[in-house]
Amino acid sequence: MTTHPTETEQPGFTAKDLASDQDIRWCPGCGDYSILAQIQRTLPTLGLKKEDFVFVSGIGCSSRFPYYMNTYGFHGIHGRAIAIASGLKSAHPNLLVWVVTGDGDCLSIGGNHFIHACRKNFDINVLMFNNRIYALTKGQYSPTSVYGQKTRSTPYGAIDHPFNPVLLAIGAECTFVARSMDRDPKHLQETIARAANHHGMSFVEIFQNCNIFNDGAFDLYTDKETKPDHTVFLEHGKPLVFGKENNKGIRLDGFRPQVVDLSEHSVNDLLVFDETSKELAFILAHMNDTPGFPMPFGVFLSIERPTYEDEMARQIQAVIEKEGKGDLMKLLREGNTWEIKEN
Amino acid sequence: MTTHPTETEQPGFTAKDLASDQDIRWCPGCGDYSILAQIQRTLPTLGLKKEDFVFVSGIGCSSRFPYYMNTYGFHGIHGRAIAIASGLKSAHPNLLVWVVTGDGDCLSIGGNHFIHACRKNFDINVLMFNNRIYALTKGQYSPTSVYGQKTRSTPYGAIDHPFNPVLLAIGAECTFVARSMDRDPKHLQETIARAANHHGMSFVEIFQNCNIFNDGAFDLYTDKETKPDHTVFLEHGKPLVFGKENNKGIRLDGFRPQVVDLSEHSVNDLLVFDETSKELAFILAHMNDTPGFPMPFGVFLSIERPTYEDEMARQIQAVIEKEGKGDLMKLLREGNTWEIKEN
Amino acid sequence: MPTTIETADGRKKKVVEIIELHEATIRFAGDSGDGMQLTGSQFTATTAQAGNDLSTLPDYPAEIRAPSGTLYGVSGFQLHFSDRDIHTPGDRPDLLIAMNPAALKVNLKDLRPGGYIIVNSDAFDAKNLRLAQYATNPLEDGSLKGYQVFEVPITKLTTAALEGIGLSMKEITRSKNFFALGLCYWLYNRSLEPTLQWIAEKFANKPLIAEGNRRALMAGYNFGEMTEVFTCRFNVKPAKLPAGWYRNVTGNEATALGIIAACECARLPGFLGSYPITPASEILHELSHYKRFNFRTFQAEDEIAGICTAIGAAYGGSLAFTTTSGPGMALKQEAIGLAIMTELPLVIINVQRGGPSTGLPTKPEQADLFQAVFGRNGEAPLPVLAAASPANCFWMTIEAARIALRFMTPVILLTDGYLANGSEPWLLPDMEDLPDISIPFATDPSTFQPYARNEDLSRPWAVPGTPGLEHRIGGLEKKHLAGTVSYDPLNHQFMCEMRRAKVIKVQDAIPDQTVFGPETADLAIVGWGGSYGAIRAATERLMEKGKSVAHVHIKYLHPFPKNLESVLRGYKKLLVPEMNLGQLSFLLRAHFFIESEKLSKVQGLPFRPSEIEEAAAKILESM
Amino acid sequence: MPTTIETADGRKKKVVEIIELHEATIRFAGDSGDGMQLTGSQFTATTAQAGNDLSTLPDYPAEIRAPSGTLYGVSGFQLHFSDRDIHTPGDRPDLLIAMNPAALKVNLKDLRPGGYIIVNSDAFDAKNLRLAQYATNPLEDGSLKGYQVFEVPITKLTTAALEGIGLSMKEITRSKNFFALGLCYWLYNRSLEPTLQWIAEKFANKPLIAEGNRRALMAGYNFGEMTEVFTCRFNVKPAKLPAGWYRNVTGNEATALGIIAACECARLPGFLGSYPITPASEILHELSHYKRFNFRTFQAEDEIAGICTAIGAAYGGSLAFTTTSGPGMALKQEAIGLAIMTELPLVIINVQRGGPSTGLPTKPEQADLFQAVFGRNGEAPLPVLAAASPANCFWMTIEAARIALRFMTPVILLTDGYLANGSEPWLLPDMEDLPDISIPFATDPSTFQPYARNEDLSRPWAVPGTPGLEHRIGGLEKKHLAGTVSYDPLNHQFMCEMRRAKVIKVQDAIPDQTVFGPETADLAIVGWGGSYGAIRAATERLMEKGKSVAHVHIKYLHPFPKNLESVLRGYKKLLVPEMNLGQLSFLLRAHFFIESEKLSKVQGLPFRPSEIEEAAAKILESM
Ligand SMILES: Cc1ncc(C[n+]2csc(CCOP(=O)(O)OP(=O)(O)O)c2C)c(N)n1
Ligand SMILES: Cc1ncc(C[n+]2csc(CCOP(=O)(O)OP(=O)(O)O)c2C)c(N)n1
Ligand code: SF4
Ligand code: SF4
Ligand SMILES: [Mg+2]
Ligand SMILES: [Mg+2]
Repeated sequence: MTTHPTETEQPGFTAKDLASDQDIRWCPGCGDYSILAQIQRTLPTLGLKKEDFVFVSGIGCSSRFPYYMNTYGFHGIHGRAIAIASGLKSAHPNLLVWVVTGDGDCLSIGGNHFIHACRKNFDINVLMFNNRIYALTKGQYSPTSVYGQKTRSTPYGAIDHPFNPVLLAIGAECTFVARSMDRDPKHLQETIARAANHHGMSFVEIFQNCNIFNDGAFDLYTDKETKPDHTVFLEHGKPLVFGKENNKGIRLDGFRPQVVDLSEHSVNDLLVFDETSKELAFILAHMNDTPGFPMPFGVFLSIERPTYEDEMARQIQAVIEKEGKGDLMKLLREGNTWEIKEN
Repeated sequence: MTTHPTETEQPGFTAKDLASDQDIRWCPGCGDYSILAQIQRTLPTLGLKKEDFVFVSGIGCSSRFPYYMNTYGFHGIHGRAIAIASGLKSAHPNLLVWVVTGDGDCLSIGGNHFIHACRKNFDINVLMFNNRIYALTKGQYSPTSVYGQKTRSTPYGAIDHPFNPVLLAIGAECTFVARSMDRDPKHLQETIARAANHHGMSFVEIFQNCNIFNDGAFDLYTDKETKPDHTVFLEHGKPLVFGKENNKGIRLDGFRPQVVDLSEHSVNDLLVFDETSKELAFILAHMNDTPGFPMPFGVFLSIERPTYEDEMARQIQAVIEKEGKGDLMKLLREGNTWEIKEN
Repeated sequence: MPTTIETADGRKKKVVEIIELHEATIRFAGDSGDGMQLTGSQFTATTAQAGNDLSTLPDYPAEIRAPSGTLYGVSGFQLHFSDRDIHTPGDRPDLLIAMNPAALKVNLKDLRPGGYIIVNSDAFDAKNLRLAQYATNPLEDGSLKGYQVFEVPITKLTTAALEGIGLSMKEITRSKNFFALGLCYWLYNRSLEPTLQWIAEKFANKPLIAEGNRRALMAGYNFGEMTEVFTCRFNVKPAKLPAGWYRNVTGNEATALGIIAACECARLPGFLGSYPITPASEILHELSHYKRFNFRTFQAEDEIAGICTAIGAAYGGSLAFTTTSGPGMALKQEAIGLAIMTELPLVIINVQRGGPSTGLPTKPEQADLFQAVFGRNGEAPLPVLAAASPANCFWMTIEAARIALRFMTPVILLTDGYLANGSEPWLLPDMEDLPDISIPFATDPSTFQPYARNEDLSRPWAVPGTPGLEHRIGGLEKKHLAGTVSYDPLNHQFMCEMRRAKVIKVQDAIPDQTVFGPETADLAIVGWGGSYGAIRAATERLMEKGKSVAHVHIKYLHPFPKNLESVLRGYKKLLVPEMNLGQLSFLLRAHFFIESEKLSKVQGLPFRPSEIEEAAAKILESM
Repeated sequence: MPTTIETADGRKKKVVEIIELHEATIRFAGDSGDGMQLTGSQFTATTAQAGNDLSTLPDYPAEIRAPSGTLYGVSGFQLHFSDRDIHTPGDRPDLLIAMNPAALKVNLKDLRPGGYIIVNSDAFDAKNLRLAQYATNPLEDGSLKGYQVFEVPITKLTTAALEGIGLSMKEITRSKNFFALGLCYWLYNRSLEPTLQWIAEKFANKPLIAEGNRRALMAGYNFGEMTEVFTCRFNVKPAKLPAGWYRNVTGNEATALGIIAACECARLPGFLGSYPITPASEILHELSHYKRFNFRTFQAEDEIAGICTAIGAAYGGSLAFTTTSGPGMALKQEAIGLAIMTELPLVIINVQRGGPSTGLPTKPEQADLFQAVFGRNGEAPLPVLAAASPANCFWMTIEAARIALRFMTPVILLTDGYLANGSEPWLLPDMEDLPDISIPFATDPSTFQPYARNEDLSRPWAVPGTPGLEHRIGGLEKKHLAGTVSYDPLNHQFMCEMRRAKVIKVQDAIPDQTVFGPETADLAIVGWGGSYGAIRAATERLMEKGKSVAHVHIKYLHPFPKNLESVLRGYKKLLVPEMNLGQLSFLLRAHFFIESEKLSKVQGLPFRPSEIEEAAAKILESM
């Protein structure tokens, strides 16, 4: 989201103003609460007007999100949030359009709208709460559920190879791709702010614990004990260091990443992250398919490409400049017309 | 497609036997004719039975394909060919299921089924005739139309960033991804045979000239004059050489490809292609986004992963072995039952 | 009139009157976390084994885990049992068990005047009262006058009973539903045995939990036995049900079992392509357990893929199904048209819920009849069936499959959220009760024509892999016999009429419309789907009162049974209760020129028999 | 009776009788590559400027470019013109121009007995005869007896005329349609001027081609003038049409123009979310040219995205549209439900084509009426309108937008492939002829309630970006006034009834049903949509014959106009011709208990007036 006509110095609202009067009906302990809180904390810092924010969602636990925000909100139908948001943004480019969606809503039934929005590059921010389960419908496996996962629809274990949402977004040519998690409020706030400031579609995969139907799915990355060794945080221009004692790093052997021990290697050997490289984003996005590699978080990719609504407006502007503003009566009389006289 | 129960030494049919009794109704000069011919030539060489082939399609000029094949055929509805084929293959794994689809059918309305089939890895062969246009509906732009393309629905030029179908397939984790063209019969035959022999989903993007609505879209790659300098053919284990005099090559600088002049560089410096590397496939797939790079053809990626229908059958088998074959009367009487006596 | 007597060993023992009842309706209500569904289903199982006829209805909150104590977090389970044949989960409960103030608040309005209320008085603290939006404590402010209220400190009593056995406080509190259950067993004179056995099996690996639950159950029972709180107990004798083996089934379970049974009856491998949606998901869940039947469940990426994979499977020779609810049904309509044009057998099951749009997703409604009959482009007829009760879902599923196969056509079966989650005892069929619904595949190349028709106007089913039958099908208009693409104007008209004729021909293959009650009378109450039970109960009550009334329940909604019109003409007036704004009533007008009184209830709640009874009585009075 | 006279300069000149006609119908037919659509539209333009009333119908093959000479590659264009008000492209052509044997074969059956045939005799070679599946040459085997056949070696004559001007043989042959056109101009006594001017403009940059076409045109005209082949010429005088400026429009053009006009009338930016589909795509094409009107066209990835983007745009304060045809309509239904629940203004245009499924994709049908009225989950009512003629599409589009805005509701407008591609002269409106359909946005936080209602039962439209009106909408049931989510049973019933009441209230905002002809009569022919012209023509013919008959054409199909029932009751019998199996007739039965005779034509072809006339005459006779 870029500089905006209604941008002001003092937004005049706080996180508290963003709470709606609706009781929040997520399960106690649900990761969604933290995400809501981080978003409510981040928005007032952006310097934009409250009435310009619109939260559009599909259907799912996550998609109840708009009800809890005292902004404009549209709780759509399952899978179609991005399509609704795309139309809204195309028609009304001044709005600050956010999509809140789930792994099922976004990647299962909504997969087509997702990949097309990626390539068309609307300036919308898509926050996908990934709990690797269909929660609202009480626990079926989702396109991000892991192989073998036992759920209500896979009592003998899921046999699908899951999507890697970051990989899919990159393959669909999204211009901003990031990953964060419910349990790291600071990182999540930063990532949301980055997404908001990106001019073009931002896709943020947010690991979210569903403590009812898929509890602990991300413990490896969120538990104090295991987090340091199993996560790596991507920062533009910085070498990839991780581990409990910051003792490990990632270097590239050609195009293949390797985990190295910093007691044996210098930091200078490490891969210095560049968020403008599609190749690097791709290489790191599925690095953790291989055992021993950490899960990357942060902004994988951030590149510039004209947004769809800008192009649309530009084209309209150019035509009006060239052909003049449309005149309905002239339009009706275009081409072959003839007059019949009073007789 | 892997060894098959009905495989025989003598398939007992020829290309001619594959022609159906329907008049072919593509426009004279359409690239679809060549593709039809290459497929009819290739199938008899696979050593499989004619009655086991099924061609499933959606809607589009390309999707008329099944009518012209004297095999089982299902002309589905727009965008749903892959879903129909997935169900058919899941339920009847012995069949040799082919999907013929267009850039609109597969990537626009059918995009969701496409990406899910990629990850689920059904053993089906998806041949996407890419003419970068909606031809059957008389010339609207498609998700692969180039930026700025003037079509009936974009009289002022398309403003979309198109999909790179190979990239999308890789991002969706397809196990076999290739590109060929209507005007290179030999390469097309080879590619089709490779796809057929791959166990898992094969995706082949076939550049196809629509001489009515998008004539010459691929001339750069098909014209004798320009082809050598603008194409590079990927072959597993071979260095990437191209150019009119085989005088150019591609090498990697880290993860970034470079075009080099072979008068200055040795072939040994060149990138040796490895079709089992996702990273390499990704790097090469969008290499030609940068001016000066050739368009790659051939098999970008060929890796092994269990197919969906095999997993499905395996799971059923395992359950039957463990629990015994199902007994309906027992099933009905599972759980809490009670008897009411004659009274 | 309880009195105490001294027992031989000197202890005091209550003497309590046992009141014989024909039927009883009780509702367990509490927080989502209070285990009310479990309590209800245990009471159900015990009651079923005691030989009563019964009917149940769970009522979940829309939220997965609503914050505890809130009004929208209340979970309920209603059970109606009787010594006679019954049809609904009961009009208004006689007894309400309310585990907290919110449960009381939400459910009180349904209780019959003078009904019993057992509350967990421990839960009526300031916080819970506030969450339940009670300004004053209803136990104290006199607002429960008119009911018989029993305040039982269930939490404290459970805690006391389980003290010291080594469970955490949280675990102990969790057991309090067993206390309530035990108390109810005492009150309705039921045996503890089935539940004790269930606890032993269920918690075999968690002996401490098992012991806790056992003690809580006993404590509840003994509380009834020992204290002087209750003035009487109730007894409902076994019903005179047909002899045989029974189980309790919900509609969704019965549908899933019907699908497996249909595959057996058709001697075909089965396939389900589906996308989860409330309240249809359980059918997918159930079926995903039945791999030993070589049944393939495919959870698709969306509803469109759900039906398209099923169409692919049908083309490949499987007996294919797709299950969904309203919004998903809308998404499937284009593909249903393809199944109609390709004339492939397919069963589409729509477990209706409250609409339009997302509507009331967890609540039942019957508003998809129009969508089922009319909701596609072009002239696209297909048979539409509806199940009438939870167990009937089993039979109607087999019926749908039978018609789909015999007529090579997609068939829509409508159930709803009320049937799906409600349960009733089901007299289990034996193998010989099940029909043979198999049909032959085409195999003979010398006679094969893809769109030739048999006497049912049905075309042959030629499965890929069959040598010599290679042919092409698809969504373009098909030439009669040859099945090739045809743009011929007269062929199109012929085929449109043929497809319609084929569906109308289903009339020859379905049973005549039956009637409950007299064939001519002042009034017939005409229904379809899940309101069967309420209508039947209302009809019986009216009959008992000597009214001239009958019940006509339509299970075949398109085409209607051949004799339906003449059946309906047997009555002076018709009353059509529907959980919509009058869809069946509209169809009856259009088809038969028959006027009927509408009784529309679109509240996300099933009909109560009394609502129907009243509406009928009013009509009868005005005649 | 042609004779030749000698002119002053000694040349021979024909004297040819000129026959005055009231009307004429001609059909140009040839290979897809023969340019028949161009020929037809040129004749149309010239005829329009000559002041005739007219109606046209193109008939394309389903294939883009079918192999030349084949039967399925034949392309046709029919034109009916008259000195009176006419309504259809004509029953049966008086003249057929057949550029090859296939064109003759395909079209002959439609020609009126004794009609004229002009054939390009050069094209009747062995190969073309075989491709057209003629065993013998129809020009020689006597099979054309009963017609007046003129064999003209059009190819040779064109070649001769263009020789030496520097065009390739291929280019020369391409001009032969201009020869045919010139000949027809001569035959119908039309001026060459308009076409000469068009050629000059169109080929301004290709002077050689322009010259070739000009010469071919002149050669054709002169051929008529000079040879003795033709025995007479025809003249059709100008019609007495209302004064004003006219243009010719197809239904799709008129729809696109109506969309632009509606946006102007509403003073709102316009948005179209659409996915291409035959025969609706041209609306998208047209609108994508109108960027100077700040109109946004969005070609979506599928129909669902098409409507969902439109819903998003409507939410954002645009006047939003989505266009499609049958199968695409089916896909949009779930989202239509969302628009109903969120009560956003939206116009959904379904250009109907032959179904079910892919059906006959390039042919018209009227079989989506059920789908429009009933095709969604839940109780999901919305207004349904249908356009009656190509130019009427303009007005009905504005009507649909007007109702959508005033009632904050999605509205379905039905047109069909026949209207979409057919054309008629259109008396162009002036700005003051257009209605003001604008409505105010909500802006006042002190009074705003998202689901408050005005006297039309319509809710306020509050566009994001408006300070202080932040609120949430969505597909779950909404609480009356507040618009928050509500699971309250009685609120649901209230809202379901409210949504229905709102749609019925549209009756107050639409014109009463009008009648052509007497208000009471023996028979009314009742129609809807594109069969308007055929019904009107049939009615006029019957009236001329003194029959007691009227035409009732329904443009508002849901809700029906308030007075429709009483209008219909004015007639002893009703005949309902429909290009489906009786959908309107079904609705009339259900709504009004009125029986009607069905006349069903599902052949991918529009009605001929004579078909309706015959059916009506039969009924009248039997009375
Ligand atoms: C058309 C349609 N199909 C299916 C559903 C049922 N449904 C609602 S939410 C959901 C999945 C939710 O999963 P996800 O998007 O991951 O959200 P979560 O609940 O996990 O946050 C499904 C299948 C629906 N509401 N509409
Ligand atoms: C549901 C639906 N939407 C739209 C259409 C119209 N339609 C048919 S084919 C097609 C696009 C074809 O493009 P492509 O797949 O690239 O095939 P091509 O004709 O170029 O071979 C469209 C939009 C349809 N038949 N069904
Ligand atoms: S079910 Fe899971 S995702 Fe949904 S609210 Fe509860 S914890 Fe959160
Ligand atoms: S329109 Fe194009 S793609 Fe279609 S048949 Fe003709 S040349 Fe081929
Ligand atoms: Mg989820
Ligand atoms: Mg294409």
